[in-house]
Amino acid sequence: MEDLTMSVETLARNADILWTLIAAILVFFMQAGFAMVETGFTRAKNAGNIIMKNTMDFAVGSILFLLVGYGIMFGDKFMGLFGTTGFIDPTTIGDSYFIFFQTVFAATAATIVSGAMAERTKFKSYLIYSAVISLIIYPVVGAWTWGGGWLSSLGFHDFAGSTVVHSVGGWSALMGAKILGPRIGKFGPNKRPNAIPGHSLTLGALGVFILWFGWFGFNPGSTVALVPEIGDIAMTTNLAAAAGGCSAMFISWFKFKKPDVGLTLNGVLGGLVAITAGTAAVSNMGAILIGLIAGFIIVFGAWILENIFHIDDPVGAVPVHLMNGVFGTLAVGLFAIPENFGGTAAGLFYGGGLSLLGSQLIGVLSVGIWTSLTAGILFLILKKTVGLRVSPAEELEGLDLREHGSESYPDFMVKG
Amino acid sequence: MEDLTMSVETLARNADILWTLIAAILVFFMQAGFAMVETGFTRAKNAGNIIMKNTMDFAVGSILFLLVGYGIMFGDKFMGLFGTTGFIDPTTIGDSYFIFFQTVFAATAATIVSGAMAERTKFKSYLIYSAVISLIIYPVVGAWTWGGGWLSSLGFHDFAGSTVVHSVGGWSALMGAKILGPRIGKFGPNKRPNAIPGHSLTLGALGVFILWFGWFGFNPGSTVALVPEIGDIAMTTNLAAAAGGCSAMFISWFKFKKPDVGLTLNGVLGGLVAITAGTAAVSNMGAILIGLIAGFIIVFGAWILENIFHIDDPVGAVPVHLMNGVFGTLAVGLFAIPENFGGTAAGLFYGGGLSLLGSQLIGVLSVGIWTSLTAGILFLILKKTVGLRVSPAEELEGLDLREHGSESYPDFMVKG
Amino acid sequence: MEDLTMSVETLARNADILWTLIAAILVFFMQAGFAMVETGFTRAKNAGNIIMKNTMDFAVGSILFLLVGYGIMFGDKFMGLFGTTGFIDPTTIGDSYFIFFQTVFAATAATIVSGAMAERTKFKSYLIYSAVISLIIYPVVGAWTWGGGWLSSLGFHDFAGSTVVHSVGGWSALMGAKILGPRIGKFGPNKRPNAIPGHSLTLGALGVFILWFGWFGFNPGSTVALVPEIGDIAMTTNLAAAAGGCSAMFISWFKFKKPDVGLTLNGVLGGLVAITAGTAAVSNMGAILIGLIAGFIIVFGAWILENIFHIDDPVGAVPVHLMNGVFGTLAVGLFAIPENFGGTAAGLFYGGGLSLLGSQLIGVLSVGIWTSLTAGILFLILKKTVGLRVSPAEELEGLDLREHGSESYPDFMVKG
Amino acid sequence: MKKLEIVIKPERLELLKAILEEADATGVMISNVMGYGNQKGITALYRGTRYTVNFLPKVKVTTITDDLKAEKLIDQICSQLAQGEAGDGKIFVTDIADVIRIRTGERGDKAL
Amino acid sequence: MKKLEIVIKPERLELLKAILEEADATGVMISNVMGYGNQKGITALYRGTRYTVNFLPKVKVTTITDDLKAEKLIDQICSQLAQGEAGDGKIFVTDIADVIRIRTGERGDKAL
Amino acid sequence: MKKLEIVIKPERLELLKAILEEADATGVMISNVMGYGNQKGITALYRGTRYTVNFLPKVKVTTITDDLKAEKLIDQICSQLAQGEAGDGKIFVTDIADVIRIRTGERGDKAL
Ligand SMILES: Nc1ncnc2c1ncn2[C@@H]1O[C@H](COP(=O)(O)OP(=O)(O)O)[C@@H](O)[C@H]1O
Ligand SMILES: Nc1ncnc2c1ncn2[C@@H]1O[C@H](COP(=O)(O)OP(=O)(O)O)[C@@H](O)[C@H]1O
Ligand SMILES: Nc1ncnc2c1ncn2[C@@H]1O[C@H](COP(=O)(O)OP(=O)(O)O)[C@@H](O)[C@H]1O
Repeated sequence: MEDLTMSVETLARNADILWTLIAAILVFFMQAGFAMVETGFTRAKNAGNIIMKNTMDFAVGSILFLLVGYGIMFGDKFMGLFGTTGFIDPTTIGDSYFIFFQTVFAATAATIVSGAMAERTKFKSYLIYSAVISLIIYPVVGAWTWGGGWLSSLGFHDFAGSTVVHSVGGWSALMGAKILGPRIGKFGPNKRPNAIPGHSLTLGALGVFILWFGWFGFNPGSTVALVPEIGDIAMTTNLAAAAGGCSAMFISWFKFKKPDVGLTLNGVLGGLVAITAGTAAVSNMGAILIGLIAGFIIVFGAWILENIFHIDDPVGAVPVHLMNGVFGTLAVGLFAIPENFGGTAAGLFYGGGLSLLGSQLIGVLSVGIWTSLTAGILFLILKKTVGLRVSPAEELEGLDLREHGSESYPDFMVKG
Repeated sequence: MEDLTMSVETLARNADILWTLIAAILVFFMQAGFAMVETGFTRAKNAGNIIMKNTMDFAVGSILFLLVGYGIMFGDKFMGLFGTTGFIDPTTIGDSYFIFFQTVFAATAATIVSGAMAERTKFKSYLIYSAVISLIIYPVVGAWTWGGGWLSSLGFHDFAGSTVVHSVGGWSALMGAKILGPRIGKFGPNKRPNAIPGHSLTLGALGVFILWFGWFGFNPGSTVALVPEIGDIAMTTNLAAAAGGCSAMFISWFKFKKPDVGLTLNGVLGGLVAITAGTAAVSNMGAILIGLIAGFIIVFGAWILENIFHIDDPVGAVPVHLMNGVFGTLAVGLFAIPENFGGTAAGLFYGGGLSLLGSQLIGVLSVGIWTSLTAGILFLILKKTVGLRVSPAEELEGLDLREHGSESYPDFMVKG
Repeated sequence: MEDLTMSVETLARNADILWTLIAAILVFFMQAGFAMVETGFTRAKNAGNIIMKNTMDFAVGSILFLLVGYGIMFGDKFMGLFGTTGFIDPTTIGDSYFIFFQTVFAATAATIVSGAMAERTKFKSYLIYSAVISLIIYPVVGAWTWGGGWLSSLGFHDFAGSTVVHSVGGWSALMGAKILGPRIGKFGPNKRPNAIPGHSLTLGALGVFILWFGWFGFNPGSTVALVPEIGDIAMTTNLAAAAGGCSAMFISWFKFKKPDVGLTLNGVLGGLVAITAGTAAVSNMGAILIGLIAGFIIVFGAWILENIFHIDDPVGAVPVHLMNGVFGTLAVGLFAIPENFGGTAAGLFYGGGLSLLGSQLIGVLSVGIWTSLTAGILFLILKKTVGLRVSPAEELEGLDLREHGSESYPDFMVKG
Repeated sequence: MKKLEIVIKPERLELLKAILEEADATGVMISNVMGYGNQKGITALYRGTRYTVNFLPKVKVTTITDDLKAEKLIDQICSQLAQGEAGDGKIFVTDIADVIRIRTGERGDKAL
Repeated sequence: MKKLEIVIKPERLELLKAILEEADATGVMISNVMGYGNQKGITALYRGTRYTVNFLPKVKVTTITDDLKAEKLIDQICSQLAQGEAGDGKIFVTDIADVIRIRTGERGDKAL
Repeated sequence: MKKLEIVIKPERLELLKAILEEADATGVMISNVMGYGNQKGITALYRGTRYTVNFLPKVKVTTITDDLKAEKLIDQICSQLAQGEAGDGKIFVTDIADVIRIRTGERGDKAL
């Protein structure tokens, strides 16, 4: 009898590990999605460079997060601010399957930036940035929240990482794109933005589908346990993505007279980012609403970024990950249903008043300040030292040839 | 002891959910496969348009199937014909994981059509079509069969959807392609077909591999429960695909003197569609035979469609999904082994006589009539109202530029 | 009580099946990865041909491994050398889920060769080769090891197949590339190698990500059971890949003054191959070290192959699969920790002396001799009979047009 | 000898090929160009930013013939390819000083 | 009539377009070429094997104009496009024997 | 000054490059064309429907040189590139009215 109990417990535990591992594998595959989206939405002459950045931030990040990041995030906390144990060999404080799961999440935060800084950033500086975000910037935010730090004690709810993962990537992307300045030719006289179309819509779309696929690990997997609610979470995830695509498409159709392919695809991603915080706490209807708003944010966010702030974000990382990361986190304060699996307080629309919304706001702000400060300082230091940007000649000829000595499509006639 | 029994039951149930959810995620990814196959096998100037159609039929379909389709399919039946409950919020009549699983199946049926109608269909009309198939056409067929309606009472066996999913998509594809007419330049004088090669065999092949991969969710996942037979089902699925590829290759080699890449890839898909109905009911040898015939159907079906019926189906959706959907369904009546997991009556070759074959035929016919009628009427209405087809000038210049104002490969020299 | 015990046992068994099947599906998807890597790293004029080879070796191999290969590998052994039962219908000696798992592994070994022999091998001869490797060459090696044959009795440890799968593919690749000779134009006067860049770095990179993704089935799935250690195995797998990418990048940067994209991507693959044997037996630190060395082997191995041996291996299959397969197998003898899941003796660095290293060496050598002999004889026979290589004219014009009558990118201007 | 450079819309290429074959043109070179003439460009959209694709894809077909055949070809093309729309295309005629067949070293008309 | 073939770096195309539009060029053909002139090629790397990309991507812009406009255009281009670096490009001038507008059959200057 | 347009098979490009470099050609433009000459096209297959790829990929190498060097080049090319097969290619020679180096505004022979 005791034996039986034990073997049932083992089985249950193994099932948790199984699901978490599968989810982690799906999240890993999002790296391929990011690589395809970012390369598809930029020019052919920089394709190899983007590929390298996406590969190397994951490779470097995987090792550094193991050695240092995981300890900062999950080690014994110093005043709820950061961990202080488990360095070098984190298996002393956590199980491998869980460390692996956390590694692929950390890598997602890191990889977001390359898109916003694409087509003009020095490879060497990008490597340094990506080391720092995996070593410190992301793990500290993780420590505050999922690591049991001060934000989690406040009741801040971010189930799968609208803030912890996506807004951290998004804030860094914003600071990077701002400090770097726009690509040559992006803004004409009077700062009128010019379109610089990406070189392969099909690869971009493939990337979006891969990300969507991986998100079914990202969100439902964040239960880190086999519970029946993974089905509900998959539903809200999918509905928000679908609604994000629909609203971005219809709004772009209305605003520009034509249904825009790029914005629609970004709308899907926006919906996914926005649902990530509340995915376990909202209803299907809530998810659809969140997705619809997310699509709206994509279209107008991208427009404002270019036309008001004159910031050049080649792949739309800021509207997708930052704006919708912030929105999604706040949306929990509006749409959360207490009896749902997420187990939060009720949101504003479900009679919970402003209290949950308040903690969400604190989370958004504190993470925003921390990330933009540290990332900003990092990029400024890089600018003064190694240099952040390639020379104009290198930029015009393409980073592939100059930074890597490689051509991505040597068999095809590629336009300048 | 009771506790233990309960926790074992919970665990077993969670394991069912886990498997079904993973299978659903794999089936979701087939959307990426369809997008790649359809874009790879059509011209570069329409790549963005195909991408949009594939993205939007899934996005729109996901929401409408939730609100209406699921209720029609699984709600309390009216005379075994269609469901009448569970609208708007189907979680009242089903679990989320199962609704999600059904959603991705519905989306598969919907997305098949875009390939057959590629390179000439108005985007707006395609959106309307895709709404209607997710709202009504597919759910009604689903109600008859998997929803427990009249066909299932007859003993009709379609394990994973050769008829329910693929032939529904296939019949709609046939009606659409017929009513739409061929692409400009497809048929020369005397209706001699011209080849209009697709713009990227590599993307097309990638799509086929993704579909094959997703099919391991489609077929084994249709157990909707964790049973040991998922292994057997994976085997028959894989063998039929492999055999389909082999036979299409050898037949094309024999017939055209060269092993044709496009037909071989379609042969794989044909094998997958054909095995889908009987995947749990046939032996490995049965699966290989079904695959071999499927490859034959691909080569000759495509030929007949073009040369006898003069129908222009750019990606071969009709031979793949319709012809092999029908064949696969009937093949159950030939190859079914009663003791297998599917739990059908025996097929003709296993001493079961013509009875199972009879019910299969009724299923094929009734679904064929329903789908081609409703889809046909829908397309005719669209033709008379919004218009089904873009103008010749738009078609010649490409749907990307005219319908979406976008270029898919702006960095490359694209031939007219 | 007995019922309960039974249902727990069933559940545990089903969970094993579930995990093994999912892992097999992931490994299946590696076929897409191979197809993309091989096509991306070769020229556009041969893209369709490479696709066909990758599709058909899997299709043909799936069927032949079922009918014959599995029996040779897992049937009752004749003197520990090869199996003699279970032909035609291996379900008599094994479960379907396990046969399927073994099938996708066999296909991996088979598919490695096409890359090394790309751009000049006759399609017909490739088909014959791929039949023979699935029928005999690979299954015999499998019989010696995983099938319980003589090598496994020696204490030879190859958890997921650095030797059994990758070096078998790698030795065949080496023999093939050697006997075939280099592509026209590969070596200039004085045998100075010329670069023949691949036609799409983005597809190549996508392939690498897909392989990395699939490897999480390949290695952790080789437990063939749901055990908690799958998490640890995923960790070592990922770390070695990451370290392989890092070291290949830094070494190429140092050696060639620029971080090379192709070598970095190959470095990732090298790390994956190298960790495969010891993935369950080494620590995280061990995995990182193995990966770092693997990256080194990639850069120098590729250089030596071209510059010293003048062998033309278009995609780097020999450094990736052969050299790192051998290294990874030997590395077990260095880094194995006895208390780990793999359950080996201790490696040299953990106080185990040279005994494990000895058995590993015997394994490497015996498999190397068997494979290079049989594959070599096979290729020589093919050369004398059907012919191994296309004519120079066919090679110059491209295998797509001449062997398949197809163009892979008809809408784009493709350079000669 | 004259060189005719015929610039047309890609979709008319098949027709032009037929004309050339019928006229027994001894050789032809086809290349893609982006053209701008009387036919206006169109506005494209990328992530909500408008840009003008003011150059439309055109096909340039070049053939070198003797002067007589050149005139006949021009007539044929004008009569068969004119649809009366902007974008029907143009023919540019240049004198050719010499032609050499590499295989044989033949020059002038014999090399055509 | 003169044919100007203007070979420049791809990134200068926008500027050249503006010059041509201002000068009221009646039509233009753009094509990609790989060029080799005073500007040296660069060394690329593939899997550790060096190779020379000694041909750099260039854009060839062809316009046919009357002789007067041709001279003006040449002046404009030289003054606005010269940066004083190797690689600024060249203009090749050829005499055009005739131009035909396919739509109408008009020939010579009228067809421009 | 003469413009040589040399049309050859892509695989012979490396050899031609060497000839041009040796002859000290001051510049070169390479572009892809689809060609049709004495060499016959081949039949391709798409999903079982045959179609003729009657245009084969060719490379067009254009170089502008003074008249003297042009003659030498033609000789060199004919002697080194002729394999005696259909498809060896052709050279088209045109007179060039003028050449301008954009960087300096130099014209004529000096601009070469
Ligand atoms: N003067 C010119 N110089 C260079 N190319 C020209 C000129 N005029 C026309 N073209 C080319 O010919 C193509 C067809 O000319 P277009 O003006 O569209 O014909 P149409 O006069 O019948 O409308 C243009 O797209 C352009 O590429
Ligand atoms: N003699 C020539 N024949 C053919 N093309 C030439 C010649 N000279 C220059 N070109 C083309 O013009 C381009 C620009 O010439 P380049 O020599 O770079 O300009 P610059 O003399 O200002 O440095 C070259 O890349 C080449 O394609
Ligand atoms: N009269 C011509 N006008 C235009 N292009 C031509 C002409 N003759 C040959 N060419 C071009 O030159 C290429 C090589 O000519 P080809 O006839 O194959 O050479 P050969 O005469 O040695 O067989 C052809 O593919 C074609 O593109």
